[in-house]
Amino acid sequence: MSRFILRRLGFLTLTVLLTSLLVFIVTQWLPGDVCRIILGREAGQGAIENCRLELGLDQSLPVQYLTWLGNFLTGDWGISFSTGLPIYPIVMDRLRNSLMLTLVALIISVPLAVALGVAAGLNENKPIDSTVSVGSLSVVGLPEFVTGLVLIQVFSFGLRDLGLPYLPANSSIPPQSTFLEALPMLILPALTAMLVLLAYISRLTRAGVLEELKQPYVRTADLKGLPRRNVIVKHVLRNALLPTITVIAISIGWLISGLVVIENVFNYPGLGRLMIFAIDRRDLPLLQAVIMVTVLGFALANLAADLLYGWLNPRIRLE
Amino acid sequence: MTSFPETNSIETGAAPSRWRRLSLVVRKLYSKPVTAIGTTITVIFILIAIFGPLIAPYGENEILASEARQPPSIDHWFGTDNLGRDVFSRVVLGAREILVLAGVGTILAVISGTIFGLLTGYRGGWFDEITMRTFDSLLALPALLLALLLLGTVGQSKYSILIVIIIVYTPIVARVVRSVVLAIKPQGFVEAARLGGESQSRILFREILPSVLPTLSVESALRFSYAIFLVASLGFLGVGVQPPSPNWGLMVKEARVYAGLVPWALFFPALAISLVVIGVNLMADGVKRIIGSQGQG
Amino acid sequence: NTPTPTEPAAQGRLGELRVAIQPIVQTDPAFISSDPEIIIASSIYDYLVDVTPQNTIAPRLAREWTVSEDGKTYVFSLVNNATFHDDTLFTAEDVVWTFNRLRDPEVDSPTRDLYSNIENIEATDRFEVTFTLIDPNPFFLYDLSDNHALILKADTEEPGSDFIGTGPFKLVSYNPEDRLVVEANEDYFLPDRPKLEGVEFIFFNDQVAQSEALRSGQVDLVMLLSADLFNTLVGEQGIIPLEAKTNSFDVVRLRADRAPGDDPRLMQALRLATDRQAIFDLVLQGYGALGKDTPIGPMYSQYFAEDLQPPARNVDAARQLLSEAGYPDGISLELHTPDTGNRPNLAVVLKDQWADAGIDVDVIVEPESVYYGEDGWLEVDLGITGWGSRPYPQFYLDTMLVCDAIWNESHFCDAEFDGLAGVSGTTMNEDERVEAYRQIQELLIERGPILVPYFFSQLGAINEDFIDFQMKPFPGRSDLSTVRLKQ
Amino acid sequence: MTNSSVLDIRDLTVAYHQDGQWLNAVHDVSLKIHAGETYGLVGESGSGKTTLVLAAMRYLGSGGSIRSGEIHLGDIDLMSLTEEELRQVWGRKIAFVPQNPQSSLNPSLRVGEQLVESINPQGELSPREAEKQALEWCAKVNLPDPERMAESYPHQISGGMQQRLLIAMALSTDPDLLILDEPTTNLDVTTQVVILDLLNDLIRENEAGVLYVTHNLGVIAQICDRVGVMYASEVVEEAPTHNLFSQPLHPYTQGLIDSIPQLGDTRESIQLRAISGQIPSIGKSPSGCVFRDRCPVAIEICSTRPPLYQVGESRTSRCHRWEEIVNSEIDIHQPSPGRKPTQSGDQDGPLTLETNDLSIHFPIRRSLNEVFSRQPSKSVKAVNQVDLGISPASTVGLVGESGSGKTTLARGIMGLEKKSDGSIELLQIPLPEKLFQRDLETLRLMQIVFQNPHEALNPYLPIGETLQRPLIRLAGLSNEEADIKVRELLELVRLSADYAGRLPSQLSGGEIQRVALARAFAANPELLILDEPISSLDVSVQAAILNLVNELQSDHHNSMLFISHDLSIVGYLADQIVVIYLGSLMEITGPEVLFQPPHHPYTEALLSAIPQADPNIKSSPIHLAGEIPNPADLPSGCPFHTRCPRYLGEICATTTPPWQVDQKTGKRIFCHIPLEELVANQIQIDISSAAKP
Ligand SMILES: Nc1ncnc2c1ncn2[C@@H]1O[C@H](COP(=O)(O)OP(=O)(O)OP(=O)(O)O)[C@@H](O)[C@H]1O
Ligand SMILES: Nc1ncnc2c1ncn2[C@@H]1O[C@H](COP(=O)(O)OP(=O)(O)OP(=O)(O)O)[C@@H](O)[C@H]1O
Ligand SMILES: [Mg+2]
Ligand SMILES: [Mg+2]
Repeated sequence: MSRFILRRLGFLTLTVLLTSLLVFIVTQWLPGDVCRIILGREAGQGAIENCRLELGLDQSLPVQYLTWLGNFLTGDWGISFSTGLPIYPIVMDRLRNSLMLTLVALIISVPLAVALGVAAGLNENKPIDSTVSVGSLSVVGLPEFVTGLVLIQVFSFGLRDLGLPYLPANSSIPPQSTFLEALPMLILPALTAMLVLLAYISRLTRAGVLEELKQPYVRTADLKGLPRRNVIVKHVLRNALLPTITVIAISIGWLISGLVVIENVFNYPGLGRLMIFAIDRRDLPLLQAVIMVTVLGFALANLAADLLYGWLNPRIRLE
Repeated sequence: MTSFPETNSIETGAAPSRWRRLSLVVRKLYSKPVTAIGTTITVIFILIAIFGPLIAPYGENEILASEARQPPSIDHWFGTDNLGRDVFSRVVLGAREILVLAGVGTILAVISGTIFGLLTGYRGGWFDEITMRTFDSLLALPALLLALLLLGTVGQSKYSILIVIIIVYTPIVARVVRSVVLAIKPQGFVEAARLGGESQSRILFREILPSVLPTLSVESALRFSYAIFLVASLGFLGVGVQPPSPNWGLMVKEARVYAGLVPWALFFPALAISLVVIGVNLMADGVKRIIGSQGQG
Repeated sequence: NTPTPTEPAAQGRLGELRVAIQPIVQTDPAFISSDPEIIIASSIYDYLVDVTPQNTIAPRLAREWTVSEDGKTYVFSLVNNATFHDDTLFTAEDVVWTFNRLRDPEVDSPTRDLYSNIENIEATDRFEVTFTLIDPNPFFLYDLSDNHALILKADTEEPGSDFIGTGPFKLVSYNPEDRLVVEANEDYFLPDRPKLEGVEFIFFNDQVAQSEALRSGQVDLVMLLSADLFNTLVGEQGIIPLEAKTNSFDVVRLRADRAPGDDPRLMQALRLATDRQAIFDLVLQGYGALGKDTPIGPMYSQYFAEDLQPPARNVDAARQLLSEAGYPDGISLELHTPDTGNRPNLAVVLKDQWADAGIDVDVIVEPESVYYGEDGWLEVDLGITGWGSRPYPQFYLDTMLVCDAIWNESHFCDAEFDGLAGVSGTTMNEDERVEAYRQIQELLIERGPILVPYFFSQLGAINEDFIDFQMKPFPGRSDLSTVRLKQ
Repeated sequence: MTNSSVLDIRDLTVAYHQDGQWLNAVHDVSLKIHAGETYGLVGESGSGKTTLVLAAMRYLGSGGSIRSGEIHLGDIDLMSLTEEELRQVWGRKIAFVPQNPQSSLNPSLRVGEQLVESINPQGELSPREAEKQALEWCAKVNLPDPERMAESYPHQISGGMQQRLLIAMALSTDPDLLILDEPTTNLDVTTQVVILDLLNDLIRENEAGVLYVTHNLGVIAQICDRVGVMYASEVVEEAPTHNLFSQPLHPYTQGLIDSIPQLGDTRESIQLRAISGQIPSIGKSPSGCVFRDRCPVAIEICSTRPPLYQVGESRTSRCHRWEEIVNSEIDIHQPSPGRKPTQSGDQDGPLTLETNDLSIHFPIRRSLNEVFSRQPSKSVKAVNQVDLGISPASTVGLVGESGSGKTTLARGIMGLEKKSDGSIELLQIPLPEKLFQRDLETLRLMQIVFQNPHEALNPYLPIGETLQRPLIRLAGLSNEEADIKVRELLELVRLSADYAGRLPSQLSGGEIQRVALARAFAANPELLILDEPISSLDVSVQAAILNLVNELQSDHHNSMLFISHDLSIVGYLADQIVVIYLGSLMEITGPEVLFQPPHHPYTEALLSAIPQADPNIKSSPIHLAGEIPNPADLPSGCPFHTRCPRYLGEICATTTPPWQVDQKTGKRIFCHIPLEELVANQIQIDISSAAKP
């Protein structure tokens, strides 16, 4: 087990390093110059040169990369080029926001998705199954910007126009807001993210249940004379939900950073939006930091998924 | 010799012809209403993509200055937008771009992913390790962000979107293919081919590839629907497409601004995106079922 | 009942104004350029002199001033009760330091050129500053009110992140790309101001999200709205739409120094193929004024030549000109435009209109940061550029159209034009200037390299709970210290 | 209704819904089992055995349905019960032991918990009491260390243990009826004897009726009182075990008995008679007698459906001609294959294949911890110092239990596995180690047929192309020549030319294996390795393949390495038998002296464990203690010493045994025990071959 974790951590480090290198190279090709962007189109060439000097952009690329990497690894995430502020607190703040959104999305979607998936799986080809299947297939295909717009129209302006209590259309939560303060503003973006997740997880759960129902051990359990409920809960679900757990853990990675569109539609200050900001501003150290956090989060979520899977699934443990 | 037991086969006759197989697939697609609906939607959109210019009453950027912001009517089925362009025509004409971009992108990504997957899965070793780690790092970035980053670097054009789709989806396809290859590689027929002195390319493309195809076709259908999604999302974020392109995502982005007054300009392109993605999804699901049942049979 | 300066105005302060704006990049006043950057900076810092919405000069940190006979010496007496946010007193030294920095070649701020005419800046008293010019400059006070000319404390080390000004508001927190919060400066030197407890600038990448936030009551003020978005807010309950007529315009320009633009007939053809009224209706939806292919708009009522008209749309004539210029089968061009404002819409409408005349353009929209950042806007043949409102028109001529202008994007070089612009820019005689501007307008309509289809209004909207907000033509210069909560 | 019957099935018809129609998988079957009786149900794969027993419990998977008939369990009319009531019957009155132990246990529940569940399905007992009973049951089925066992997950214990657990689960409910569906099919013979013994004891104790399903006639002969023979969804014959074997009254039963070689049969002594054709898939049975197509004595009347003829007190048969059979008026044996393979060719001369000290070890990766603590790297020692020689045109049979290294050895020879030590010579030329280093000519000289027919052929290539490739690549033929040769090859393996256009999925398992054989022969190799080519095939098909192999070899004079876990098959086919255990060879012997002592103690155990399809031979199998050791931790000295019933002492555990050669039989035995001592203590194995016609 420890070997497994070590090995995975090794790969994880490798992946993260590769990603940082990749991003570094790609950003070198990005047109637009960070100093020009910082100083505006009216600034003179001299100011631009000063700025480049100050940011260390005059050094050779490998030096720039290694300097950054060295600093990053020693915990010095540096100063954001475009804002001149220390990167670490900015990124951590956004990470916190992203995690809050993730949490809400998961809390709403996972139980519901699992319940729907199980219900559909246990009633294969019955109306409830078809409804869940078609419903989830339809939702999974809807771009977030469409669902987001619809949800805003319905739950924000729709309810408001009816004179009912309504949800905020906008989710720009103040910095350092506590979870409870942020909660009302988290609901709509979480709901948008959730729809996709819901569909995905419920389909997976359904497939898992169907797959396990076919397994001979279910027959063994049935023929022991166990009550049907026991068979389902203790035997079928235990195994059927294993892949679901993995997917949930992985989707945490996705939720943390993949919500660019949702964050834009709702103006939610998450990591995804920060990353776009950094790309737009050619703010390399900020971009790198955000990407490192994202990739690490993603990789750790994956690792956690695997560990959880291994923990819940005794068959894995031997390896 | 004659006394040797004669064998009679389970089924007689040669393998069914391509056309019969195709018609069989079509029939199976239409055997379940949901899949039938999905397939129909997809086919309709493909037809629209092909014959769009014949269907659309106006040009994609034909501005009728005096008829801006009109609600749906006989003349303008989906109304007109803020610049006086016929929304119906734009939606119809937009089908081609989005389907071609997503389709060609998917095909190219599937091809390159397949080649990578076959090679890494079959050869293993360092080549596999390095390629897969690189792909891992690509996959660790959310697809949309990767797309944005790449679009920034390769420039904002349709062709960049193709490149982005290829780069974003190649690792995913490669992984899927690789896992199938890994499962097939130890099977007797692959080893028999090796023992038969077959060349590597023949083993990869003639022996292994066919077994990958079913999984690949499901994956391709799925990728296609995600590619549509991606192209639309990029359009919505306003990257990779240039106005006045009737990219549905771009139309949604533009119409969102004045949706309060001209909701139809937002509604119809959004509906088109949703419909085509749902259609392709439902069909992909059907393809998966058909191939799944063949696998068992 | 004018309150004395010493009277604490605290009890009158009420409420927090939440302003939705685009994210900012630059916080050093010497380099700020966008409206959001400027409105934030001008809330924290103060100008020496300010411009009113009517384009007149108003005192700020300078209480009053005198100009010498020869127009070369300006003496400003400063307020004596202004303090910086760190409680140090504001003095003439701060002004000297600030303006020296703004013209320091080391710093190379955009204002360096603007202030190159200053010979000397001197603190002639603790609260008096004297500027000496090399040549007389009729617009010098306007120059001093330049966006960048916010007074910093002398010897500020980190102008980008110290946020120590004399302005009506003090920085509370800055979260890049998320929000910037300021609170009332209790010791502001202007009596009874600010009237708010604080302002929260919330950054939005997305315009629609801004207006939705306004509609759902999550922000109070939105500026820089597009006409489309503005229209959806008109009539919305509890929201007051704001329109400010300005001299902001989008310019479509063709490089005149190389083919195909070196043949002026091509530019003429483009003009003839353009239906300005249709553009005005579709793109601006009436919020603004028709343009006449010159940067001098109706806002400058004293200079604007109302009777001059560019030729009306004539597609046949355009075709004719094209074919004379050697393009009998039409011509294909790339039309570059940044992705902001009405520019993409303008490009799209132009594409349609010009197509009638056989001019086929490919619209290429680039993110503003890239378009301006890579200097593409100075390079491309055919491009659209947005120009903000300025209090006087000379600025446009000097920076955009004279032969050696730093942003001569059309690479236009016309001796006659340069002569006229030289006159209008230096003469102290107003009539002479009016005449020069008139000739300039005639010249540009006849053979200029630019097409100015419209001047656009600045549009915004505010929650009806807040009153006394006056949006300026350059919206970033709007003064938030006057805004108060309705009781 | 006789009240002594525990199960009484009458006129049961069960069907599956397929492609819109109901297809009978069980047709009109009646059977009755009395308390204390063991009833055997035998038949080929697909004949409907599992369907029948599941239906007997009213537990049918999706798509299955009981169309008509009655099922009585003692006094209970099963057909009238609701699902809730059925659950009261399951696990109390009926218990079921499934075929595949691995997948029949929940992989993520500890086995103890699963056992507790069946002891206490509705939670009547206190958890503590249930646990106590569970441990008792573990002990009853001879599971070592019950406490530890109960804590294990299914994958952590061997297949034999899993099966014992399932049996414990079934018996712990004290059922009236115990149903076992092929409980030993996937186990090794040595494990099988343990399980069968256990069953025998427990059944006797419990007085339950037993329904035992298998396709292994040997097992039936050893443990059943009465037998039903199932074919194509019908029970075609039913008889007391003894009668069935002495005189089958249905040609199908006779075919089954004739299809498999018995211990002691050799290819010189007997020819196998395969049943022609193959079992129809459901819904495709011919009208009338379902066996008509394959029957050697079918006549006109057979196109009408035969009733279930009552033959005397206790026998029934569904053959119209049963009376003629009883009176021996007709011969119901399948026709004998036309040609008796002649052992020809020159078996002398240089060896075709020779391995010296061949070892194949799979390294196990060490954990970082182990690397730091300097633990030596370990490996799975799959094959150890094997010296093997195959003479020209002769067949060497390699037998061993699952995991003994047979496949690894074969793959090592073919170059598919890297050897760790030793040498391999083909025609006295050392073989390059890696596959890609071998030239086409070398590749041509050796071919292999894999165990699993479904993996052996590319499912997406037409048979013709599969056969063409080695002809083009290895034999260097042109496309046209290859086409012609493909037809010849198909003919050679008795397939018609139109098979060239088919895909493997359109072939039955037996046909696929023929194609695989044809491919192996295509380039006419010197050495052919057959890795358990028949073990996954039905008995009736096995015989045909074995005959074909024999015939091809005698025509082509190839050398052959035939791998199997079944001594009777190897004994039948080979010129020399090699017994392997834990990667080491134990004994090398000729088939004719296989039964003569001395035996290696392991061979002795293997021989005794084979259930013989003759109820007259009461075998006394030797039980091997414990489990096969982990090949990563090979026992020192003699690898077999940990389980050896004739363990000598110290020396076995410390010293590698010598190869002893018995002068009389020519056997070579890898053992410390002096041969004389072995001869003295070992008794001749009772074989039935003499009794056969
Ligand atoms: N769920 C099902 N749906 C459709 N057909 C089925 C189903 N289960 C079994 N069959 C078919 O019914 C026939 C009898 O199957 P069954 O499993 O009872 O045979 P069996 O004698 O137990 O075979 P084996 O020895 O392989 O276990 C086969 O042809 C099989 O393909
Ligand atoms: N690639 C491998 N890596 C590690 N161990 C292996 C590998 N292949 C086989 N083994 C181990 O080597 C031993 C011998 O396996 P092998 O497959 O040769 O046995 P076998 O006699 O063919 O068994 P069976 O009758 O089940 O086919 C087993 O313990 C197996 O687990
Ligand atoms: Mg069965
Ligand atoms: Mg094997």
